[in-house]
Amino acid sequence: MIYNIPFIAVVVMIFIGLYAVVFRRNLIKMVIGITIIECGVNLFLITLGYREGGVAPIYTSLPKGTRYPSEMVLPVPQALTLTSIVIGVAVLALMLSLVMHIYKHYGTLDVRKIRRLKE
Amino acid sequence: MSEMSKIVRTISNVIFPLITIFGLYVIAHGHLTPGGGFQGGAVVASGCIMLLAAYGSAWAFERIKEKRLTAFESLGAVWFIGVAFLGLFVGGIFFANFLVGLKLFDNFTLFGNIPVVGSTLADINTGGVLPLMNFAVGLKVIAGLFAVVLVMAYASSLKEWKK
Amino acid sequence: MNLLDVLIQHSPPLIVAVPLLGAFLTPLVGRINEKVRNIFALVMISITGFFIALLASDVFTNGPRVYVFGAQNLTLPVVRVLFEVDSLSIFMAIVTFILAFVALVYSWSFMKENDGLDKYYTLVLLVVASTLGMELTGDIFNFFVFLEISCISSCALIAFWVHKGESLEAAFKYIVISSIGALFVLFAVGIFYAQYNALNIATLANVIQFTFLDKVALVLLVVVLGMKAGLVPMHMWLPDSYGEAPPSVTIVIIGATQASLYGVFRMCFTLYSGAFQNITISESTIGLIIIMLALLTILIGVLMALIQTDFRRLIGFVAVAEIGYIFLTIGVGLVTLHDPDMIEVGKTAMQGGIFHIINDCLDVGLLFLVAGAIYYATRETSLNEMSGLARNMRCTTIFFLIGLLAVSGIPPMNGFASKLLIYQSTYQLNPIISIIAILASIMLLAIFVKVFYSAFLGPKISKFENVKEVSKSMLIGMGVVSCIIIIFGLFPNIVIHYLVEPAVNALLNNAQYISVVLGGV
Amino acid sequence: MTTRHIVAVLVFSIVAVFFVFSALMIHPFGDPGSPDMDNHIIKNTQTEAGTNNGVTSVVFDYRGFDTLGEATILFTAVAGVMMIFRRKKR
Repeated sequence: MIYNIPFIAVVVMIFIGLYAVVFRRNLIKMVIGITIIECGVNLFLITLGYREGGVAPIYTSLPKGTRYPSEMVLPVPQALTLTSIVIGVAVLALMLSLVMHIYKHYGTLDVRKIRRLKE
Repeated sequence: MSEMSKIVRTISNVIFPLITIFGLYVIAHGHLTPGGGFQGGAVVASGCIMLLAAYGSAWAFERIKEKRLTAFESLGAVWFIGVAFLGLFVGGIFFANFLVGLKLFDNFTLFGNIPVVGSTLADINTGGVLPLMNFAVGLKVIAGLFAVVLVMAYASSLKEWKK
Repeated sequence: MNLLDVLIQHSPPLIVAVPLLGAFLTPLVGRINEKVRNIFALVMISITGFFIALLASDVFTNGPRVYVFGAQNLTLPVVRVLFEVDSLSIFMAIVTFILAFVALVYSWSFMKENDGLDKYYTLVLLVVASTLGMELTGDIFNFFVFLEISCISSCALIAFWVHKGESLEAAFKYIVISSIGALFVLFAVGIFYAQYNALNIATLANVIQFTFLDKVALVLLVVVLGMKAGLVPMHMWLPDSYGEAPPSVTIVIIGATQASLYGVFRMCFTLYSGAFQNITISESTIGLIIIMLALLTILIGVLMALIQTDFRRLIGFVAVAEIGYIFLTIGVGLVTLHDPDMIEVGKTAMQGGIFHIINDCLDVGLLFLVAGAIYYATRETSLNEMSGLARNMRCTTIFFLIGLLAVSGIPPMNGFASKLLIYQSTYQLNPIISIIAILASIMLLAIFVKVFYSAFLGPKISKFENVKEVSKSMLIGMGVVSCIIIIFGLFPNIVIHYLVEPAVNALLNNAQYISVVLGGV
Repeated sequence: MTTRHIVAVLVFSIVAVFFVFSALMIHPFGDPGSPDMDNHIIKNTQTEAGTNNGVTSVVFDYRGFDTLGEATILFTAVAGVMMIFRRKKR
């Protein structure tokens, strides 16, 4: 149980992000919230792949006496995280450019003042 | 974004080549050391963005247009998918790593050496199509990230945005 | 091995790679000439359609087909990404192809006056490629990647008319909801990876055990994919984005939405099939919850459509209601399929649901195209302002009538055939469900008759004196969809026998899906 | 605090409890058991992909198609941003 603290940290990060998205009224803060959720999920993937005392799965100048595969961390979660990070950057770029345009149109970043599409 | 002070501009001039070289190293050694196309590309792109921040967006926009950058990005993407298609035509399957162990002429291999199993020293002539894909992705990331930031910076400095 | 075999063998990756290549090349081709670019996009989609047809002819006769990326042979454990194409996947691919083709033909003259069309065609091709990828993939992380591509490119397309504040708002809403949703899909993928150390759907389906973590993952997947498809209570983005996107794009985004629905089908009936095996009718909580939500979706969609004054938002809410019918069949399937007495009911429901996917796409798509045509001719979207359009736009009126009859399930059209199957199966489960469904359908008819009367009939207005019929490419686009609707309506038996039944059988034959990959291991 | 807020907080905490429980039920941190897929990759990366770097071999070889999707996402985002910031033709 005590060893699962990293996973608890993941959940905490996801919910901090969700809090920002649900309860904050500022568009930029919502974007920050989404980024925090994404960081939480990335952290989740990385922590899944950790093997105690493991080194990176790279054979170039491996420390002497390393047994593989039992002393290397798992490579797949790292690759998934890499993909997920790039996706996060792409989403962030698009969201920020939308926020810039919304600010140009409405002159405010407050969600309550922007909403035109109701019902 | 307007121009920053002379100190900032000079220092960014000095650091920019170092950042670029480091980023290109990360791209080129992606198949040997931690790193790869995305990471190295992000390093080089952030170097470019540093110049943009130091000199202001108008300066940068005079020298490079975002259209050229997007063309480079398209080129990177086509290169990447082209390598995948080459796998189909040469190796017989989509995304095949057809260069591993492939002897082109007498003994010349293009990234085709197979490393000795176990801990080895770095041999840059390994990895098959992986280095080619790293280059493609690196080109893509440099052009793409820089283009995004360039366009955003330029748009926010236009008069119509300031009310 | 002749050429045709080779082409069929390599068509799964090419179906995705060809539109991707087209998307990457469009900015470069667009520098030459506008006309060349439009033709280029159409050619790319047509090549994709050719490969889809080839693969369909093979899959419908010889069963599922696996394509491993980067290796000739499949090795165990499955480490590589692979595409697994069964009849359901290829059925969805056909739907996507029809929608994409119509959208590109329709865009030719509809989008002519806009600028930034290079990016427009790029993004349309990207939506199509990602939708096809979601439908063909056999790898759950790959599914997530394509889900993200489809959400980013759809979001950019929704914001295409950047000078309108509403479309920016709709796009922002869409990307917030769908990116959070996609992150939770990634979380579910992480849960699977943590437990079984596999990312392949067939491998996972073979070993899944329905532990607590699996239940959490199932809820996450169904909630997120339901949200992407427009299930109440997470439906609010759908009418906004359907209503504010350019109508030529809406029809492509409908395809992406249906791919999320396909995801729900795949997750519930393939991935979790082994886990659901021992659950009896009283215990299948998730099925009952889905039925409840589906009924709510139908009712809220119809009731909200009643009070709309904007034409395209109205159709958006109708689309929500139509999605409800498909979710209803998913719920009925989950409740009944593992009960030996009720299995026939479940099969009928699934047939209705899968047939309704294609009908929903075509009907709602046709209505959006008509709304787009009216917008093109009059620059008007509010129903209160329209009147007497039938005099000047005869063809459009006919297409609207066809769409109206089809969407409300009136006999000669295709909507009737699938809705009848849905009514039949739900009646056997519980008559109240089918009564609600029928009532909602009648209300849909009432709504559209009202729209037809106020917009197309009614007195002439001087403002619309000079309104002309829309140009040829738009008429061709609408005509193609109407033809398919009428053909499907006249010969539903043939469609069900040759397209729908294989898809349903492939979906329910879980063992085959697994054994094609794992080879009887 | 309106009723809407209270409902939101309630839903929020229920979902949070489920997430915390699932975090506790995942295998202990640092002990993924015997991961067949990853061990296969670590053993075969030098012979099959011909590279020393296990992560790169996953990114570009074993799961290369995902990376194509990822590159596509970046392309899509850039195309989208360019489209949103497009300027009118003169």
